[in-house]
Amino acid sequence: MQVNLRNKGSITILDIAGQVIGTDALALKRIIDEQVQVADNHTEHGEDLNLILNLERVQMMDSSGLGVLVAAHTSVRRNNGQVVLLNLGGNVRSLIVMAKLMTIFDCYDSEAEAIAGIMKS
Amino acid sequence: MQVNLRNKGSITILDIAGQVIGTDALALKRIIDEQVQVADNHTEHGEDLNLILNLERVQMMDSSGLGVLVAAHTSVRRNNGQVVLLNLGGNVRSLIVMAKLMTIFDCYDSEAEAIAGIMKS
Amino acid sequence: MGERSEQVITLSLPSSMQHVYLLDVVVSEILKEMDFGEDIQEQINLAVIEAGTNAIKHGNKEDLGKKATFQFILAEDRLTIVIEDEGEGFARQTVADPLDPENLLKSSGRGLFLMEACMDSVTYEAKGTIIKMVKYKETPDP
Amino acid sequence: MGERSEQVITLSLPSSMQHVYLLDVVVSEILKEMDFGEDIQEQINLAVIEAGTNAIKHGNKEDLGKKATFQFILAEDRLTIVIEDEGEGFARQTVADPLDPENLLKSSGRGLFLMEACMDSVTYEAKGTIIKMVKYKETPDP
Ligand SMILES: Nc1ncnc2c1ncn2[C@@H]1O[C@H](COP(=O)(O)OP(=O)(O)O)[C@@H](O)[C@H]1O
Ligand SMILES: Nc1ncnc2c1ncn2[C@@H]1O[C@H](COP(=O)(O)OP(=O)(O)O)[C@@H](O)[C@H]1O
Repeated sequence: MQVNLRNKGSITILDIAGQVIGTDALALKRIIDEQVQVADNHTEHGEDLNLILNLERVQMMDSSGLGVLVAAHTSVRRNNGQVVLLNLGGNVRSLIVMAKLMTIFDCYDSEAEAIAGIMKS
Repeated sequence: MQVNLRNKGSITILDIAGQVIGTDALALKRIIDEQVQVADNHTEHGEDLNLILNLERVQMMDSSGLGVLVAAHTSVRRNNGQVVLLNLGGNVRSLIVMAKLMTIFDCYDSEAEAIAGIMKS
Repeated sequence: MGERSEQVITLSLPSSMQHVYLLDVVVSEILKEMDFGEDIQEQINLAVIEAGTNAIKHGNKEDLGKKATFQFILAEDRLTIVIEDEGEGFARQTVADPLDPENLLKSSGRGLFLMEACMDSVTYEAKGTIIKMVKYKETPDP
Repeated sequence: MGERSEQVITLSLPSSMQHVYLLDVVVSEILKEMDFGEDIQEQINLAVIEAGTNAIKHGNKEDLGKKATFQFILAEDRLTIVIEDEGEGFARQTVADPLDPENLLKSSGRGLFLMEACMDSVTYEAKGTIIKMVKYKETPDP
Protein backbone atom coordinates (compact mmCIF):
# COMPACT_ATOMS: atom_id res chain seq x y z
CA MET A 1 0.00 0.00 0.00
CA GLN A 2 1.14 3.54 -0.74
CA VAL A 3 -0.57 6.60 0.69
CA ASN A 4 0.01 10.12 -0.55
CA LEU A 5 -1.24 13.08 1.49
CA ARG A 6 -2.26 16.37 -0.13
CA ASN A 7 -4.14 19.46 0.99
CA LYS A 8 -6.70 21.44 -0.99
CA GLY A 9 -7.56 24.39 1.23
CA SER A 10 -8.89 22.95 4.46
CA ILE A 11 -9.46 19.53 2.93
CA THR A 12 -6.97 16.69 3.25
CA ILE A 13 -6.85 14.23 0.37
CA LEU A 14 -5.36 10.76 0.78
CA ASP A 15 -4.47 9.04 -2.48
CA ILE A 16 -4.34 5.37 -1.56
CA ALA A 17 -2.88 2.69 -3.81
CA GLY A 18 -2.34 -1.06 -3.60
CA GLN A 19 -3.75 -3.52 -1.11
CA VAL A 20 -5.56 -2.33 1.99
CA ILE A 21 -5.46 -5.60 3.91
CA GLY A 22 -3.69 -6.97 6.97
CA THR A 23 -0.88 -4.84 8.34
CA ASP A 24 -1.44 -2.21 5.64
CA ALA A 25 -4.96 -1.55 6.92
CA LEU A 26 -3.39 -0.90 10.31
CA ALA A 27 -0.89 1.46 8.73
CA LEU A 28 -3.68 3.38 7.01
CA LYS A 29 -5.55 3.64 10.30
CA ARG A 30 -2.44 5.11 11.90
CA ILE A 31 -2.09 7.71 9.14
CA ILE A 32 -5.72 8.77 9.49
CA ASP A 33 -5.51 8.83 13.29
CA GLU A 34 -2.57 11.21 12.95
CA GLN A 35 -4.65 13.57 10.84
CA VAL A 36 -7.39 13.44 13.44
CA GLN A 37 -4.80 14.15 16.14
CA VAL A 38 -3.50 17.19 14.28
CA ALA A 39 -7.05 18.48 13.77
CA ASP A 40 -7.83 17.88 17.46
CA ASN A 41 -4.93 20.14 18.37
CA HIS A 42 -6.21 22.80 16.03
CA THR A 43 -9.88 22.55 16.88
CA GLU A 44 -9.53 25.19 19.56
CA HIS A 45 -8.74 27.52 16.68
CA GLY A 46 -11.93 26.44 14.95
CA GLU A 47 -10.52 24.11 12.30
CA ASP A 48 -12.55 21.15 11.08
CA LEU A 49 -11.10 18.00 9.60
CA ASN A 50 -12.42 16.95 6.20
CA LEU A 51 -10.96 13.93 4.49
CA ILE A 52 -11.24 12.74 0.91
CA LEU A 53 -10.11 9.14 0.54
CA ASN A 54 -9.17 8.60 -3.09
CA LEU A 55 -9.49 4.85 -3.56
CA GLU A 56 -8.97 4.84 -7.33
CA ARG A 57 -5.79 2.78 -7.21
CA VAL A 58 -6.82 0.41 -4.43
CA GLN A 59 -6.54 -3.09 -5.87
CA MET A 60 -7.95 -4.96 -2.94
CA MET A 61 -9.58 -4.18 0.37
CA ASP A 62 -10.69 -6.58 3.07
CA SER A 63 -12.88 -6.21 6.15
CA SER A 64 -10.07 -4.61 8.14
CA GLY A 65 -9.69 -1.99 5.41
CA LEU A 66 -13.42 -1.44 5.52
CA GLY A 67 -13.15 -1.14 9.30
CA VAL A 68 -10.59 1.64 8.86
CA LEU A 69 -13.02 3.59 6.65
CA VAL A 70 -15.76 3.24 9.26
CA ALA A 71 -13.44 4.19 12.13
CA ALA A 72 -12.30 7.23 10.13
CA HIS A 73 -15.92 8.24 9.58
CA THR A 74 -16.65 8.04 13.32
CA SER A 75 -13.60 9.91 14.58
CA VAL A 76 -13.77 12.61 11.91
CA ARG A 77 -17.45 13.20 12.67
CA ARG A 78 -16.44 13.84 16.26
CA ASN A 79 -14.32 16.70 14.87
CA ASN A 80 -17.28 18.16 13.00
CA GLY A 81 -15.83 17.02 9.72
CA GLN A 82 -16.64 14.34 7.22
CA VAL A 83 -14.98 11.54 5.29
CA VAL A 84 -15.99 11.19 1.67
CA LEU A 85 -14.88 8.52 -0.77
CA LEU A 86 -13.53 9.25 -4.24
CA ASN A 87 -13.25 7.00 -7.29
CA LEU A 88 -14.49 3.68 -6.00
CA GLY A 89 -13.36 0.84 -8.24
CA GLY A 90 -15.65 -2.13 -8.83
CA ASN A 91 -14.14 -4.22 -6.02
CA VAL A 92 -14.25 -1.60 -3.33
CA ARG A 93 -17.68 -0.42 -4.37
CA SER A 94 -19.20 -3.90 -4.16
CA LEU A 95 -17.50 -4.43 -0.80
CA ILE A 96 -19.11 -1.26 0.54
CA VAL A 97 -22.47 -2.15 -0.98
CA MET A 98 -22.34 -5.69 0.48
CA ALA A 99 -21.57 -4.29 3.94
CA LYS A 100 -24.48 -1.82 3.60
CA LEU A 101 -22.17 1.16 4.13
CA MET A 102 -23.34 3.21 1.15
CA THR A 103 -25.63 5.20 3.46
CA ILE A 104 -22.72 6.21 5.65
CA PHE A 105 -20.35 7.52 3.01
CA ASP A 106 -20.84 10.12 0.32
CA CYS A 107 -19.11 8.82 -2.79
CA TYR A 108 -17.87 10.88 -5.75
CA ASP A 109 -16.31 10.19 -9.10
CA SER A 110 -14.27 13.37 -9.41
CA GLU A 111 -12.18 15.39 -7.00
CA ALA A 112 -14.01 18.62 -7.86
CA GLU A 113 -17.37 17.08 -7.00
CA ALA A 114 -15.99 15.64 -3.78
CA ILE A 115 -14.66 19.06 -2.73
CA ALA A 116 -17.94 20.74 -3.70
CA GLY A 117 -19.82 18.09 -1.72
CA ILE A 118 -17.83 18.81 1.41
CA MET A 119 -18.15 22.60 0.99
CA LYS A 120 -21.93 22.40 0.67
CA SER A 121 -22.44 20.47 3.90
CA MET B 1 5.99 -16.30 -21.63
CA GLN B 2 5.03 -14.51 -24.83
CA VAL B 3 6.82 -15.07 -28.13
CA ASN B 4 6.45 -12.83 -31.16
CA LEU B 5 7.78 -14.00 -34.54
CA ARG B 6 9.00 -11.51 -37.17
CA ASN B 7 10.98 -11.76 -40.39
CA LYS B 8 13.68 -9.38 -41.60
CA GLY B 9 14.61 -10.67 -45.05
CA SER B 10 15.79 -14.24 -44.57
CA ILE B 11 16.24 -13.80 -40.83
CA THR B 12 13.63 -14.83 -38.29
CA ILE B 13 13.47 -12.80 -35.11
CA LEU B 14 11.81 -14.15 -31.96
CA ASP B 15 10.93 -11.50 -29.40
CA ILE B 16 10.62 -13.44 -26.17
CA ALA B 17 9.10 -11.99 -23.00
CA GLY B 18 8.39 -13.26 -19.49
CA GLN B 19 9.61 -16.40 -17.82
CA VAL B 20 11.40 -19.10 -19.80
CA ILE B 21 11.10 -21.87 -17.23
CA GLY B 22 9.20 -25.13 -16.87
CA THR B 23 6.44 -25.69 -19.41
CA ASP B 24 7.19 -22.39 -21.13
CA ALA B 25 10.70 -23.56 -21.99
CA LEU B 26 9.08 -26.55 -23.68
CA ALA B 27 6.70 -24.25 -25.55
CA LEU B 28 9.64 -22.15 -26.79
CA LYS B 29 11.42 -25.30 -27.93
CA ARG B 30 8.33 -26.29 -29.92
CA ILE B 31 8.18 -22.87 -31.61
CA ILE B 32 11.84 -23.04 -32.59
CA ASP B 33 11.53 -26.65 -33.77
CA GLU B 34 8.71 -25.54 -36.05
CA GLN B 35 10.95 -22.90 -37.63
CA VAL B 36 13.63 -25.55 -38.16
CA GLN B 37 11.00 -27.82 -39.73
CA VAL B 38 9.91 -25.09 -42.13
CA ALA B 39 13.53 -24.38 -43.06
CA ASP B 40 14.19 -28.10 -43.55
CA ASN B 41 11.39 -28.21 -46.10
CA HIS B 42 12.87 -25.26 -47.93
CA THR B 43 16.52 -26.26 -47.79
CA GLU B 44 16.23 -28.08 -51.10
CA HIS B 45 15.65 -24.63 -52.55
CA GLY B 46 18.82 -23.39 -50.86
CA GLU B 47 17.34 -21.49 -47.92
CA ASP B 48 19.24 -21.25 -44.66
CA LEU B 49 17.67 -20.70 -41.26
CA ASN B 50 19.01 -17.80 -39.20
CA LEU B 51 17.46 -16.97 -35.88
CA ILE B 52 17.77 -13.93 -33.69
CA LEU B 53 16.50 -14.58 -30.18
CA ASN B 54 15.62 -11.23 -28.63
CA LEU B 55 15.80 -11.88 -24.90
CA GLU B 56 15.38 -8.26 -23.80
CA ARG B 57 12.11 -8.86 -22.01
CA VAL B 58 12.96 -12.24 -20.50
CA GLN B 59 12.57 -11.83 -16.75
CA MET B 60 13.81 -15.24 -15.76
CA MET B 61 15.37 -18.25 -17.41
CA ASP B 62 16.31 -21.57 -15.87
CA SER B 63 18.42 -24.50 -17.05
CA SER B 64 15.63 -25.82 -19.26
CA GLY B 65 15.43 -22.43 -20.98
CA LEU B 66 19.20 -22.52 -21.42
CA GLY B 67 18.83 -26.04 -22.81
CA VAL B 68 16.40 -24.73 -25.42
CA LEU B 69 18.97 -22.13 -26.55
CA VAL B 70 21.63 -24.84 -26.89
CA ALA B 71 19.29 -27.22 -28.72
CA ALA B 72 18.33 -24.37 -31.07
CA HIS B 73 22.00 -23.70 -31.74
CA THR B 74 22.62 -27.35 -32.61
CA SER B 75 19.65 -27.90 -34.88
CA VAL B 76 20.01 -24.58 -36.70
CA ARG B 77 23.69 -25.27 -37.34
CA ARG B 78 22.62 -28.47 -39.03
CA ASN B 79 20.69 -26.24 -41.44
CA ASN B 80 23.76 -24.14 -42.18
CA GLY B 81 22.33 -21.28 -40.18
CA GLN B 82 23.07 -19.70 -36.88
CA VAL B 83 21.34 -18.61 -33.70
CA VAL B 84 22.42 -15.28 -32.26
CA LEU B 85 21.26 -13.68 -29.03
CA LEU B 86 20.04 -10.11 -28.77
CA ASN B 87 19.75 -7.83 -25.75
CA LEU B 88 20.80 -10.08 -22.89
CA GLY B 89 19.63 -8.70 -19.57
CA GLY B 90 21.80 -9.09 -16.48
CA ASN B 91 20.13 -12.32 -15.36
CA VAL B 92 20.27 -14.15 -18.64
CA ARG B 93 23.78 -12.94 -19.34
CA SER B 94 25.13 -14.23 -16.03
CA LEU B 95 23.32 -17.52 -16.57
CA ILE B 96 25.03 -17.94 -19.94
CA VAL B 97 28.38 -16.90 -18.51
CA MET B 98 28.06 -19.32 -15.58
CA ALA B 99 27.25 -22.17 -17.95
CA LYS B 100 30.28 -21.25 -20.10
CA LEU B 101 28.09 -20.79 -23.16
CA MET B 102 29.43 -17.37 -24.24
CA THR B 103 31.75 -19.09 -26.73
CA ILE B 104 28.83 -20.79 -28.43
CA PHE B 105 26.59 -17.79 -28.99
CA ASP B 106 27.26 -14.49 -30.66
CA CYS B 107 25.54 -11.84 -28.58
CA TYR B 108 24.49 -8.36 -29.72
CA ASP B 109 23.00 -5.29 -28.14
CA SER B 110 21.12 -4.00 -31.19
CA GLU B 111 19.05 -5.62 -33.87
CA ALA B 112 21.03 -3.94 -36.64
CA GLU B 113 24.31 -5.34 -35.31
CA ALA B 114 22.77 -8.78 -34.93
CA ILE B 115 21.60 -8.73 -38.54
CA ALA B 116 24.97 -7.44 -39.76
CA GLY B 117 26.69 -10.17 -37.75
CA ILE B 118 24.65 -12.88 -39.40
CA MET B 119 25.15 -11.39 -42.89
CA LYS B 120 28.93 -11.28 -42.50
CA SER B 121 29.30 -14.93 -41.58
CA MET C 1 -17.10 -36.11 -11.23
CA GLY C 2 -13.68 -34.58 -11.28
CA GLU C 3 -12.67 -36.55 -8.19
CA ARG C 4 -9.89 -38.30 -10.01
CA SER C 5 -8.33 -35.12 -11.24
CA GLU C 6 -8.32 -33.45 -7.81
CA GLN C 7 -5.05 -31.79 -6.92
CA VAL C 8 -4.19 -30.64 -3.43
CA ILE C 9 -1.84 -27.74 -2.76
CA THR C 10 -0.96 -27.10 0.87
CA LEU C 11 0.51 -23.97 2.42
CA SER C 12 1.36 -23.63 6.07
CA LEU C 13 2.36 -20.32 7.65
CA PRO C 14 3.63 -19.12 11.02
CA SER C 15 0.96 -16.92 12.60
CA SER C 16 2.16 -13.47 11.62
CA MET C 17 0.01 -10.96 9.76
CA GLN C 18 3.04 -10.18 7.60
CA HIS C 19 2.45 -13.47 5.76
CA VAL C 20 -1.06 -12.55 4.61
CA TYR C 21 0.52 -11.16 1.43
CA LEU C 22 2.09 -14.53 0.70
CA LEU C 23 -1.33 -16.10 1.11
CA ASP C 24 -2.70 -13.56 -1.35
CA VAL C 25 -0.13 -14.34 -4.07
CA VAL C 26 -0.63 -18.09 -3.64
CA VAL C 27 -4.39 -17.79 -4.03
CA SER C 28 -4.03 -15.43 -6.99
CA GLU C 29 -1.69 -17.84 -8.77
CA ILE C 30 -3.96 -20.84 -8.13
CA LEU C 31 -6.96 -18.90 -9.42
CA LYS C 32 -4.99 -17.95 -12.53
CA GLU C 33 -4.27 -21.66 -13.14
CA MET C 34 -7.94 -22.51 -12.80
CA ASP C 35 -10.53 -20.96 -15.07
CA PHE C 36 -12.45 -18.65 -12.77
CA GLY C 37 -13.70 -15.31 -14.06
CA GLU C 38 -12.00 -12.17 -12.81
CA ASP C 39 -14.82 -11.08 -10.47
CA ILE C 40 -14.99 -14.54 -8.94
CA GLN C 41 -11.23 -14.49 -8.45
CA GLU C 42 -11.53 -11.34 -6.39
CA GLN C 43 -14.29 -12.82 -4.27
CA ILE C 44 -12.29 -15.96 -3.52
CA ASN C 45 -9.18 -13.93 -2.78
CA LEU C 46 -11.11 -11.80 -0.31
CA ALA C 47 -12.68 -14.83 1.42
CA VAL C 48 -9.29 -16.51 1.87
CA ILE C 49 -7.69 -13.33 3.20
CA GLU C 50 -10.54 -12.96 5.71
CA ALA C 51 -10.28 -16.58 6.83
CA GLY C 52 -6.48 -16.41 6.99
CA THR C 53 -6.55 -13.20 8.98
CA ASN C 54 -9.01 -14.76 11.46
CA ALA C 55 -6.92 -17.95 11.80
CA ILE C 56 -3.77 -15.91 12.47
CA LYS C 57 -5.31 -13.22 14.68
CA HIS C 58 -8.29 -14.75 16.50
CA GLY C 59 -7.34 -18.43 16.31
CA ASN C 60 -3.59 -18.46 16.85
CA LYS C 61 -3.43 -15.00 18.43
CA GLU C 62 -0.34 -14.20 16.33
CA ASP C 63 1.69 -16.81 18.21
CA LEU C 64 4.58 -17.52 15.80
CA GLY C 65 4.83 -21.04 17.23
CA LYS C 66 1.36 -21.84 15.89
CA LYS C 67 0.61 -22.52 12.26
CA ALA C 68 -2.23 -21.53 9.99
CA THR C 69 -2.66 -24.20 7.32
CA PHE C 70 -4.36 -23.75 3.98
CA GLN C 71 -5.38 -26.63 1.76
CA PHE C 72 -6.42 -25.81 -1.77
CA ILE C 73 -8.27 -28.69 -3.39
CA LEU C 74 -8.46 -28.07 -7.13
CA ALA C 75 -11.17 -30.00 -8.93
CA GLU C 76 -12.50 -29.51 -12.41
CA ASP C 77 -15.75 -27.92 -11.31
CA ARG C 78 -14.77 -26.25 -8.03
CA LEU C 79 -12.13 -25.02 -5.66
CA THR C 80 -12.33 -26.11 -2.02
CA ILE C 81 -10.25 -24.29 0.55
CA VAL C 82 -9.72 -25.68 4.04
CA ILE C 83 -8.25 -23.32 6.63
CA GLU C 84 -7.08 -24.71 9.96
CA ASP C 85 -5.70 -22.95 13.01
CA GLU C 86 -4.37 -24.15 16.38
CA GLY C 87 -6.63 -21.96 18.48
CA GLU C 88 -9.61 -22.70 20.66
CA GLY C 89 -12.28 -22.21 18.06
CA PHE C 90 -15.49 -20.20 18.34
CA ALA C 91 -19.21 -20.59 17.82
CA ARG C 92 -20.39 -19.00 14.58
CA GLN C 93 -23.87 -18.27 15.93
CA THR C 94 -22.54 -16.12 18.78
CA VAL C 95 -21.05 -13.61 16.32
CA ALA C 96 -23.19 -10.49 15.88
CA ASP C 97 -24.69 -9.64 12.48
CA PRO C 98 -22.64 -6.79 11.00
CA LEU C 99 -25.62 -5.66 8.88
CA ASP C 100 -27.70 -4.99 11.98
CA PRO C 101 -28.07 -1.17 12.06
CA GLU C 102 -26.66 -1.03 15.57
CA ASN C 103 -23.46 -2.71 14.32
CA LEU C 104 -22.98 -0.68 11.15
CA LEU C 105 -20.60 1.78 12.75
CA LYS C 106 -18.43 -0.86 14.37
CA SER C 107 -14.99 -1.04 12.85
CA SER C 108 -14.80 -4.84 12.99
CA GLY C 109 -16.95 -7.92 12.70
CA ARG C 110 -17.45 -8.11 8.92
CA GLY C 111 -14.99 -10.89 8.07
CA LEU C 112 -17.20 -13.96 8.44
CA PHE C 113 -20.05 -12.15 6.71
CA LEU C 114 -17.85 -11.33 3.71
CA MET C 115 -16.46 -14.89 3.55
CA GLU C 116 -19.96 -16.29 3.45
CA ALA C 117 -21.09 -13.69 0.91
CA CYS C 118 -18.18 -14.44 -1.42
CA MET C 119 -18.16 -18.24 -1.36
CA ASP C 120 -20.82 -20.76 -2.39
CA SER C 121 -20.55 -22.56 0.92
CA VAL C 122 -18.70 -22.04 4.19
CA THR C 123 -18.77 -24.68 6.93
CA TYR C 124 -17.25 -24.59 10.39
CA GLU C 125 -15.72 -27.76 11.77
CA ALA C 126 -13.73 -28.86 14.82
CA LYS C 127 -15.26 -26.13 17.00
CA GLY C 128 -14.47 -23.48 14.43
CA THR C 129 -10.74 -24.22 14.13
CA ILE C 130 -11.35 -25.66 10.66
CA ILE C 131 -13.21 -23.68 8.03
CA LYS C 132 -14.11 -25.26 4.73
CA MET C 133 -15.09 -23.02 1.84
CA VAL C 134 -16.23 -24.03 -1.63
CA LYS C 135 -16.58 -22.04 -4.83
CA TYR C 136 -18.02 -23.67 -7.93
CA LYS C 137 -16.98 -22.70 -11.43
CA GLU C 138 -20.64 -22.22 -12.31
CA THR C 139 -23.77 -22.20 -10.20
CA PRO C 140 -24.06 -25.70 -8.72
CA ASP C 141 -26.95 -27.86 -9.94
CA PRO C 142 -30.00 -27.44 -7.74
CA MET D 1 21.87 -16.82 16.71
CA GLY D 2 18.53 -16.11 15.22
CA GLU D 3 17.30 -19.60 16.15
CA ARG D 4 14.52 -18.21 18.26
CA SER D 5 13.15 -16.05 15.49
CA GLU D 6 13.11 -18.85 12.90
CA GLN D 7 9.90 -19.06 10.93
CA VAL D 8 8.96 -22.03 8.78
CA ILE D 9 6.72 -21.72 5.74
CA THR D 10 5.74 -24.97 4.04
CA LEU D 11 4.37 -25.47 0.54
CA SER D 12 3.43 -28.83 -0.87
CA LEU D 13 2.54 -29.36 -4.52
CA PRO D 14 1.21 -32.17 -6.70
CA SER D 15 3.92 -33.17 -9.17
CA SER D 16 2.91 -31.19 -12.21
CA MET D 17 5.23 -28.79 -13.99
CA GLN D 18 2.32 -26.35 -14.21
CA HIS D 19 2.81 -25.57 -10.50
CA VAL D 20 6.38 -24.36 -10.94
CA TYR D 21 4.98 -20.86 -11.40
CA LEU D 22 3.28 -21.05 -8.01
CA LEU D 23 6.62 -22.05 -6.52
CA ASP D 24 8.16 -19.02 -8.18
CA VAL D 25 5.65 -16.54 -6.74
CA VAL D 26 5.98 -18.04 -3.26
CA VAL D 27 9.75 -17.75 -3.30
CA SER D 28 9.59 -14.23 -4.73
CA GLU D 29 7.21 -13.11 -1.98
CA ILE D 30 9.31 -14.69 0.79
CA LEU D 31 12.44 -13.04 -0.59
CA LYS D 32 10.61 -9.72 -0.66
CA GLU D 33 9.74 -10.17 3.03
CA MET D 34 13.37 -10.90 3.87
CA ASP D 35 16.10 -8.39 3.14
CA PHE D 36 18.04 -10.01 0.32
CA GLY D 37 19.46 -7.86 -2.45
CA GLU D 38 17.88 -8.06 -5.88
CA ASP D 39 20.65 -10.10 -7.50
CA ILE D 40 20.64 -12.56 -4.63
CA GLN D 41 16.86 -12.86 -4.95
CA GLU D 42 17.25 -13.93 -8.55
CA GLN D 43 19.86 -16.51 -7.66
CA ILE D 44 17.70 -18.05 -4.94
CA ASN D 45 14.67 -18.02 -7.21
CA LEU D 46 16.62 -19.87 -9.88
CA ALA D 47 17.99 -22.46 -7.44
CA VAL D 48 14.51 -23.23 -6.08
CA ILE D 49 13.01 -23.53 -9.56
CA GLU D 50 15.80 -25.94 -10.54
CA ALA D 51 15.34 -28.05 -7.42
CA GLY D 52 11.55 -27.97 -7.76
CA THR D 53 11.71 -28.97 -11.42
CA ASN D 54 14.00 -31.90 -10.54
CA ALA D 55 11.77 -33.05 -7.68
CA ILE D 56 8.69 -32.96 -9.92
CA LYS D 57 10.30 -34.38 -13.08
CA HIS D 58 13.13 -36.68 -12.06
CA GLY D 59 12.03 -37.51 -8.51
CA ASN D 60 8.26 -37.86 -8.77
CA LYS D 61 8.20 -38.38 -12.54
CA GLU D 62 5.22 -36.01 -12.80
CA ASP D 63 3.00 -38.47 -10.93
CA LEU D 64 0.19 -36.24 -9.64
CA GLY D 65 -0.28 -38.60 -6.71
CA LYS D 66 3.19 -37.71 -5.44
CA LYS D 67 4.02 -34.47 -3.69
CA ALA D 68 6.98 -32.15 -3.88
CA THR D 69 7.38 -30.39 -0.55
CA PHE D 70 9.20 -27.13 0.06
CA GLN D 71 10.16 -25.89 3.49
CA PHE D 72 11.35 -22.32 3.77
CA ILE D 73 13.12 -21.69 7.05
CA LEU D 74 13.45 -17.94 7.55
CA ALA D 75 16.13 -16.89 10.02
CA GLU D 76 17.59 -13.47 10.61
CA ASP D 77 20.89 -14.22 8.88
CA ARG D 78 19.88 -16.82 6.30
CA LEU D 79 17.21 -18.62 4.33
CA THR D 80 17.25 -22.42 4.33
CA ILE D 81 15.16 -24.26 1.77
CA VAL D 82 14.47 -27.98 2.07
CA ILE D 83 13.03 -29.70 -1.00
CA GLU D 84 11.69 -33.22 -0.67
CA ASP D 85 10.30 -35.59 -3.28
CA GLU D 86 8.80 -39.09 -3.17
CA GLY D 87 11.11 -40.57 -5.80
CA GLU D 88 13.98 -43.02 -5.61
CA GLY D 89 16.75 -40.49 -5.26
CA PHE D 90 20.05 -40.33 -7.13
CA ALA D 91 23.75 -40.07 -6.48
CA ARG D 92 25.10 -36.57 -7.04
CA GLN D 93 28.58 -37.81 -7.99
CA THR D 94 27.26 -39.83 -10.92
CA VAL D 95 25.94 -36.70 -12.66
CA ALA D 96 28.22 -35.45 -15.42
CA ASP D 97 29.87 -32.03 -15.20
CA PRO D 98 27.98 -29.70 -17.57
CA LEU D 99 31.07 -27.47 -17.93
CA ASP D 100 33.10 -30.32 -19.40
CA PRO D 101 33.63 -29.28 -23.05
CA GLU D 102 32.13 -32.54 -24.28
CA ASN D 103 28.91 -31.71 -22.42
CA LEU D 104 28.62 -28.06 -23.43
CA LEU D 105 26.30 -28.79 -26.34
CA LYS D 106 23.97 -31.03 -24.36
CA SER D 107 20.58 -29.48 -23.87
CA SER D 108 20.21 -30.70 -20.29
CA GLY D 109 22.23 -31.43 -17.17
CA ARG D 110 22.81 -27.89 -15.88
CA GLY D 111 20.25 -27.80 -13.07
CA LEU D 112 22.31 -29.12 -10.15
CA PHE D 113 25.30 -27.06 -11.28
CA LEU D 114 23.24 -23.86 -11.28
CA MET D 115 21.69 -24.67 -7.89
CA GLU D 116 25.14 -25.13 -6.39
CA ALA D 117 26.46 -22.01 -8.09
CA CYS D 118 23.59 -19.87 -6.80
CA MET D 119 23.40 -21.02 -3.19
CA ASP D 120 25.97 -20.88 -0.40
CA SER D 121 25.52 -24.56 0.36
CA VAL D 122 23.59 -27.46 -1.15
CA THR D 123 23.46 -30.83 0.58
CA TYR D 124 21.84 -34.06 -0.57
CA GLU D 125 20.13 -36.22 2.01
CA ALA D 126 18.00 -39.37 2.09
CA LYS D 127 19.58 -40.74 -1.11
CA GLY D 128 18.99 -37.47 -2.90
CA THR D 129 15.25 -37.23 -2.23
CA ILE D 130 15.89 -34.37 0.17
CA ILE D 131 17.92 -31.36 -0.88
CA LYS D 132 18.84 -28.70 1.63
CA MET D 133 20.03 -25.34 0.34
CA VAL D 134 21.22 -22.36 2.35
CA LYS D 135 21.76 -18.75 1.40
CA TYR D 136 23.22 -16.31 3.91
CA LYS D 137 22.36 -12.65 3.96
CA GLU D 138 26.04 -11.84 3.93
CA THR D 139 29.11 -14.02 3.52
CA PRO D 140 29.14 -16.43 6.48
CA ASP D 141 31.83 -15.97 9.08
CA PRO D 142 34.86 -18.13 8.36
N1 LIG E 1 -10.47 -18.77 13.50
C1 LIG E 1 -11.09 -18.20 14.56
N2 LIG E 1 -10.78 -18.58 15.83
C2 LIG E 1 -11.39 -18.02 16.88
N3 LIG E 1 -12.32 -17.04 16.80
C3 LIG E 1 -12.67 -16.61 15.57
C4 LIG E 1 -12.09 -17.15 14.40
N4 LIG E 1 -12.64 -16.52 13.33
C5 LIG E 1 -13.53 -15.64 13.82
N5 LIG E 1 -13.56 -15.67 15.18
C6 LIG E 1 -14.41 -14.86 16.07
O1 LIG E 1 -15.46 -14.31 15.31
C7 LIG E 1 -15.47 -12.88 15.42
C8 LIG E 1 -15.91 -12.23 14.12
O2 LIG E 1 -14.95 -12.41 13.13
P1 LIG E 1 -14.99 -11.53 11.82
O3 LIG E 1 -16.39 -11.54 11.31
O4 LIG E 1 -13.93 -12.01 10.91
O5 LIG E 1 -14.69 -10.04 12.30
P2 LIG E 1 -13.38 -9.43 12.99
O6 LIG E 1 -12.23 -10.33 12.63
O7 LIG E 1 -13.29 -8.07 12.40
O8 LIG E 1 -13.66 -9.44 14.46
C9 LIG E 1 -14.06 -12.51 15.83
O9 LIG E 1 -14.00 -11.29 16.52
C10 LIG E 1 -13.67 -13.71 16.70
O10 LIG E 1 -14.15 -13.54 18.01
N1 LIG F 1 15.23 -35.08 -7.30
C1 LIG F 1 15.84 -35.94 -8.13
N2 LIG F 1 15.48 -37.26 -8.12
C2 LIG F 1 16.06 -38.13 -8.96
N3 LIG F 1 17.04 -37.80 -9.83
C3 LIG F 1 17.45 -36.52 -9.89
C4 LIG F 1 16.89 -35.53 -9.04
N4 LIG F 1 17.51 -34.35 -9.31
C5 LIG F 1 18.39 -34.59 -10.27
N5 LIG F 1 18.39 -35.91 -10.63
C6 LIG F 1 19.25 -36.57 -11.64
O1 LIG F 1 20.32 -35.71 -11.92
C7 LIG F 1 20.40 -35.42 -13.32
C8 LIG F 1 20.91 -34.00 -13.54
O2 LIG F 1 19.97 -33.07 -13.11
P1 LIG F 1 20.10 -31.56 -13.57
O3 LIG F 1 21.50 -31.14 -13.35
O4 LIG F 1 19.05 -30.80 -12.88
O5 LIG F 1 19.85 -31.58 -15.13
P2 LIG F 1 18.54 -32.01 -15.95
O6 LIG F 1 17.38 -31.87 -15.04
O7 LIG F 1 18.53 -31.04 -17.09
O8 LIG F 1 18.79 -33.43 -16.39
C9 LIG F 1 18.99 -35.63 -13.81
O9 LIG F 1 18.98 -35.93 -15.19
C10 LIG F 1 18.52 -36.79 -12.94
O10 LIG F 1 18.96 -38.02 -13.49
